[in-house]
Amino acid sequence: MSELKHTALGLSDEQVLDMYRYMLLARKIDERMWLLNRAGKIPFVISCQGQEGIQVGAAFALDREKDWLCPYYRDLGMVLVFGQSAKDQMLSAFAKKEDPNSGGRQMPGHYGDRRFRILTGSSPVTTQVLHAVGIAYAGKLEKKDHVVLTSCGEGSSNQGDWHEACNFAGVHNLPVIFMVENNKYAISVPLNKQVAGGDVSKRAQGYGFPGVKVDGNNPLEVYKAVKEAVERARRGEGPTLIEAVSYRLVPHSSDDDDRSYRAREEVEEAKKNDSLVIFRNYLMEAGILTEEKEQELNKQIAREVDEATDYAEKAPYPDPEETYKHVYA
Amino acid sequence: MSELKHTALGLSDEQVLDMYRYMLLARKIDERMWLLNRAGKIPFVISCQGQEGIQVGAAFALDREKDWLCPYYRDLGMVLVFGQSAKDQMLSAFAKKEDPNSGGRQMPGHYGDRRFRILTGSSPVTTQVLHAVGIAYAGKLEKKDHVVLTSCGEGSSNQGDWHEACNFAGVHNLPVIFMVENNKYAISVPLNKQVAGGDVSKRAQGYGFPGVKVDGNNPLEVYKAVKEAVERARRGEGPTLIEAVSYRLVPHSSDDDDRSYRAREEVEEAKKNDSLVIFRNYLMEAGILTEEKEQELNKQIAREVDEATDYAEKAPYPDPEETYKHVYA
Amino acid sequence: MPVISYIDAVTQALMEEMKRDPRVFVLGEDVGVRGGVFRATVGLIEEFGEDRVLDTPLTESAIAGVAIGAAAYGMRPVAEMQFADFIMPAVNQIVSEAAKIRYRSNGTWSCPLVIRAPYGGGVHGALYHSQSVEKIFTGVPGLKIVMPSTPYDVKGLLKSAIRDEDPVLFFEHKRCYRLIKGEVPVEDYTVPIGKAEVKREGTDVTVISYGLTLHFALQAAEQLAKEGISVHVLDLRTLIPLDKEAVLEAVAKTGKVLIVHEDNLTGGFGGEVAAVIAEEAFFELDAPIKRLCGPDVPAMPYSPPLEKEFMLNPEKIAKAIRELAEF
Amino acid sequence: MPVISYIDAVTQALMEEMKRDPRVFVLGEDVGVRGGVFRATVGLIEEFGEDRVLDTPLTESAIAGVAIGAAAYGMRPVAEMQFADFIMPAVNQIVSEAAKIRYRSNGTWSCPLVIRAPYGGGVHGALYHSQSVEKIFTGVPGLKIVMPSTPYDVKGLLKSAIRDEDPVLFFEHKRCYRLIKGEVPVEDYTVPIGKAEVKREGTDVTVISYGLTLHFALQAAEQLAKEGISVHVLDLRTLIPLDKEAVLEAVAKTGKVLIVHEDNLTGGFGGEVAAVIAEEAFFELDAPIKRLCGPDVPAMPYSPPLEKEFMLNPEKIAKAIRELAEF
Ligand SMILES: Cc1ncc(C[n+]2csc(CCOP(=O)(O)OP(=O)(O)O)c2C)c(N)n1
Ligand SMILES: Cc1ncc(C[n+]2csc(CCOP(=O)(O)OP(=O)(O)O)c2C)c(N)n1
Ligand SMILES: [Mg+2]
Ligand SMILES: [Mg+2]
Repeated sequence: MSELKHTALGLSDEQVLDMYRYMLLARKIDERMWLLNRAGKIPFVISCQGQEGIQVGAAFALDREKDWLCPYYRDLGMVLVFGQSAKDQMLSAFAKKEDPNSGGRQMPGHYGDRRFRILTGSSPVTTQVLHAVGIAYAGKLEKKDHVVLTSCGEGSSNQGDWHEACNFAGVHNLPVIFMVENNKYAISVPLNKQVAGGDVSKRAQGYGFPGVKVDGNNPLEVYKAVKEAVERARRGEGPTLIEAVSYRLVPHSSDDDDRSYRAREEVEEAKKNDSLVIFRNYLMEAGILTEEKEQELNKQIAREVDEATDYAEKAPYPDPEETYKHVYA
Repeated sequence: MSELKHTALGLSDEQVLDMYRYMLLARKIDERMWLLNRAGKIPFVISCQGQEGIQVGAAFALDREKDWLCPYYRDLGMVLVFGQSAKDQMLSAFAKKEDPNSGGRQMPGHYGDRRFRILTGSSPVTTQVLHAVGIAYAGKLEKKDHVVLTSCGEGSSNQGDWHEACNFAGVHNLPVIFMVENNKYAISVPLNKQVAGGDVSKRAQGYGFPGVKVDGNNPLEVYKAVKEAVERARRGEGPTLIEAVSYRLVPHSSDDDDRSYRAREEVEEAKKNDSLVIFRNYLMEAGILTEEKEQELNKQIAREVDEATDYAEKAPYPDPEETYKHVYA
Repeated sequence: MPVISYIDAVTQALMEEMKRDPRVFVLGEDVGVRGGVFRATVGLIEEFGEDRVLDTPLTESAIAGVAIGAAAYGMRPVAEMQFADFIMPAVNQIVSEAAKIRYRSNGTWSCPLVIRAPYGGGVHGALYHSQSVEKIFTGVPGLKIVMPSTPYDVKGLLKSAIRDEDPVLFFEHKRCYRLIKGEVPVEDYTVPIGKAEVKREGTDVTVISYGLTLHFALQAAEQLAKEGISVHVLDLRTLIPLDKEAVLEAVAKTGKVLIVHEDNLTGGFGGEVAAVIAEEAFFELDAPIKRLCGPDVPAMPYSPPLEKEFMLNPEKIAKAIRELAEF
Repeated sequence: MPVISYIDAVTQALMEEMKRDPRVFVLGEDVGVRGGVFRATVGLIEEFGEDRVLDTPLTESAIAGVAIGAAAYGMRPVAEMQFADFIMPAVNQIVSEAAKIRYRSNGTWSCPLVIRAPYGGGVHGALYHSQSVEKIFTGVPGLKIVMPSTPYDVKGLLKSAIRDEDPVLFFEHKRCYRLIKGEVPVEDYTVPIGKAEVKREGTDVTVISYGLTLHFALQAAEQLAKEGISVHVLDLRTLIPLDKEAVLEAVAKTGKVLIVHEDNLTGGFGGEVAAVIAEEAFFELDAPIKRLCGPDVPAMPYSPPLEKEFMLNPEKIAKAIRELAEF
């Protein structure tokens, strides 16, 4: 975990423990969803596994009372920090009426929550990156000082909308943080067939704002980069691009089988750098996490996930007539 | 005209004189079109004025027997070098049946000519940039060694398609030259409201290939940059981005009035750096062009333009029934 | 009432709505300093400053996408596509995002956005400055589509569009901009979205149209009146939601229907109108439902004889009406 | 004849055409090493190598645009859009470029390109993995649009599409991929683009459909036969160019028409079919022309009760046929 210490970043022991709790919660919800999927109880899962360090590190650097998120489908860690619960996730996974994102209309991972300023998202990748710029521009018009963080995968950052968004935000010096979660694959397509030059972060130079590349397996490094970006944005200095590098530890989704395109050894190797392992070790070494505290945490989270699953499984579906609602105001 | 000498670039006196002739021809055709438009004889003009140095410099660096062009609407200089004639231009301006680009179906400036490997173009900007990548990819599949040059304005380079094209060509290391003709305006919108960071050429770094910025008023500098790019491409080293900086000397098109958005002084100042003026001086100083030769050249070109205008004006329109042809094979 | 042009009605509506509601702002290519390439936004930047009259980079997907983000946040963006033909790069943002935000969020988010775009031909615009693009969007639930024909309707409907809680595509026929003039009240008024209007009463043949061809139909009707044929003319004004009631009523008036639009025939909106009639007013019909539309070619060519061949005009419409009347 | 699945018919057609013509190559997201997320391109990379079975970056506009460039050059690209829903970023390239290249160049350039895309719902795909998108393109002259329902037609039509000189959108219903099986010859054959096919002969009611709902219609017809109602079922197979002759013939068979598609009703292709009938077969009709389509909501929701509500099925179709039969 390098030299970087949380205290040097102004984070208390409590805060880093809280970060770890969110990372673990995200992981455990995600793991449960796979189990539910394999048991035939939910039709689909798309995973955050491997990217929790990025998501929680980033979200902690934002102001959860006023900043905005335009996340993508893997950002479970982020939306949890911003306020969504395990129950919310399970309601969405089971497609139940009470799902706060969409009332069961969208697949899991399609976040959207007015309560927490998480803009409603869709499946076509990268569209949200422009929405983030729009929310930032609205803030400028209304003289608000919110920052907007938007994220997508490294494959998705090749979409035209990403370029147009970076350019627009650059021209108008808007408080947007472009986060690219580089997990080395876009479904089966590896980085070298996806991103010319291999460095997403370098693309920022072409828009006249800073681009940084950070170790996404280290939540503190992500926190630091996002914190700096937030401060720049809040000072009116404009956008920042952050490429956070990690690895997608599981198949693309529950419909995918990744054995056809990547070696098991590669995946096993990546697991050693799993942000959860790394951060746990750091907290252990720093004496902030102990075996005892960990057991307690695991128990607490297991209960939370159990209860959420139970609740969601029993919760009612939307009525068929709901199909016709909310087309127009 | 800096230190750069044509002989150092391997260009003969004859060749540079020929370059000048093409530049002048382009200018004169263009000027004639404005006259025809103001006289109510043709409905529309879109101009190359100010960009002849870029276009002719670039085209001379390509192999006119095998390379491909996916140009944009201002590239009159380029298509002339590749083989189109003054008559072709006038047939297009008058929307006559014989227009080789479109049989009078498209506005002038919408080039497309099988004879010279100039791909048919449209009005929505930047679409051609992806076509260029496709032609380069086809060359790879067929083991041809053609290079494809595609161009667009600096405003147009902000379109999503441009990013996707650069990325695609970068990933596959394709022989494409992305030329951006930066004439400082996109209709009324100046560079600083258009291109974040102000430097299109820097964007190449984000795709892992070279990006260079050249003085577009100096055809030799453009020639040099394109020549190098062609050599790289032919060696299999992939794409190059070239930003050639000049100035749009006239309104955006015959429908525009640029007085509402830029000062006359700025335009007058820019005229001093007109590539035609600069290159003429260079050739004069080098003793390649003389007053006498110039007179001869002017006369020759005037005749060419006159004859072309005459011919085109008298040429027949397409028959109304042509409207229904060529929808499908 | 003062008489103003179709395009002035656009400008007035924008001006008044921006004064009324500070959340309204306009964005697009050349809309600021230049006042728009057609001058629809002229005078706005002087009045409201460059932040609310925003010259964007040349990127339609961004214009739509940024506007969508701002609308979801709570603003009232009015985006301009310089030509309707250039809305295509923004289709993903419009169809996948704007149209679906309310539905996909179970009504918790909305997208009160207006996209204005000049469309249509007859202006030597050639293939890419003449197209009618409504057919790309008429099948996309979640969008409203407005296509007015008179200055009165332009102003009243644009105001309604800006005040609407959902995304509205507002298509302005560019040939009408300076050609069509009409009376427009000085006081604030709106015209409701989703309501067609009978623009001429008649008893022999019903013409259903919108935009420039609506005027051609009225001219044809005028001519035919002299020949003893009485034409009923319905202006749809809004395509989506379609005013079915008005359509069915107009059909019942004469039992003979001609649907006219400049957009090409196959897959055009006229098909939808015909289908509604064939299902819901079948027994009112005394003749086959006719459509008179642009030809099924990719777009309008530049060369004058071809453009003329492509465009409808009062004569072509009169001929079609005569045929129906004689049926 | 061997019995194969709908998706295997896709794979076979690609394999055979790539063998036949070295200019044919496929490109798209995950089409190479992974063999496509639905496995439609499985085995191709092993056979033809990664240059001819190209895993592209995640950029639909580039997939279309690069394919267009290659097609204009003289290749025969077959591009895959991973889901039809994700064709939207490529609309500009398809509508402004592919569809217009021949026309705008006065026939000197062409664009022999196929774009394949899985569409349709009933697979828990939610809003963005269930859409029918044909309506976005059916009004765009210059494109051909093919939507087969059986493995035989899939293989024969995909071959025709690849051999066609113009751009073809080839939409494959993803629910049919493994559900629908059928006999397919081993020998090379093609099915012509632009020809509908009667899939069942009948005398009381005509159903016109395509894709998955065609199968539902056949099931409904089977059921109704037991009730004494004889249903004539026409499979359009190609939407553009529409086989009008076959449509009019099918109408004449019974005088009562039900048009069925999964795409939503308003602005859907059924409107065009109804309009053609209302104009050209008016006097053959014994009843109003009925359409039974997906509801006018932005897309199909995820939650099972809502998805079920959205989807058509044999029962809903049987009910509509019964009503028409009793008319
Ligand atoms: C416009 C669009 N095209 C295709 C898809 C299908 N798709 C979903 S996720 C994905 C890969 C995304 O890769 P990346 O951006 O690297 O994000 P990751 O999933 O690796 O986090 C693809 C191709 C889509 N959702 N949207
Ligand atoms: C997609 C699209 N949007 C808008 C337009 C209208 N338009 C034509 S040229 C132009 C400005 C182009 O500026 P730039 O790219 O700098 O090229 P320049 O004309 O300056 O050479 C605009 C907005 C268009 N042709 N295509
Ligand atoms: Mg990835
Ligand atoms: Mg420019």
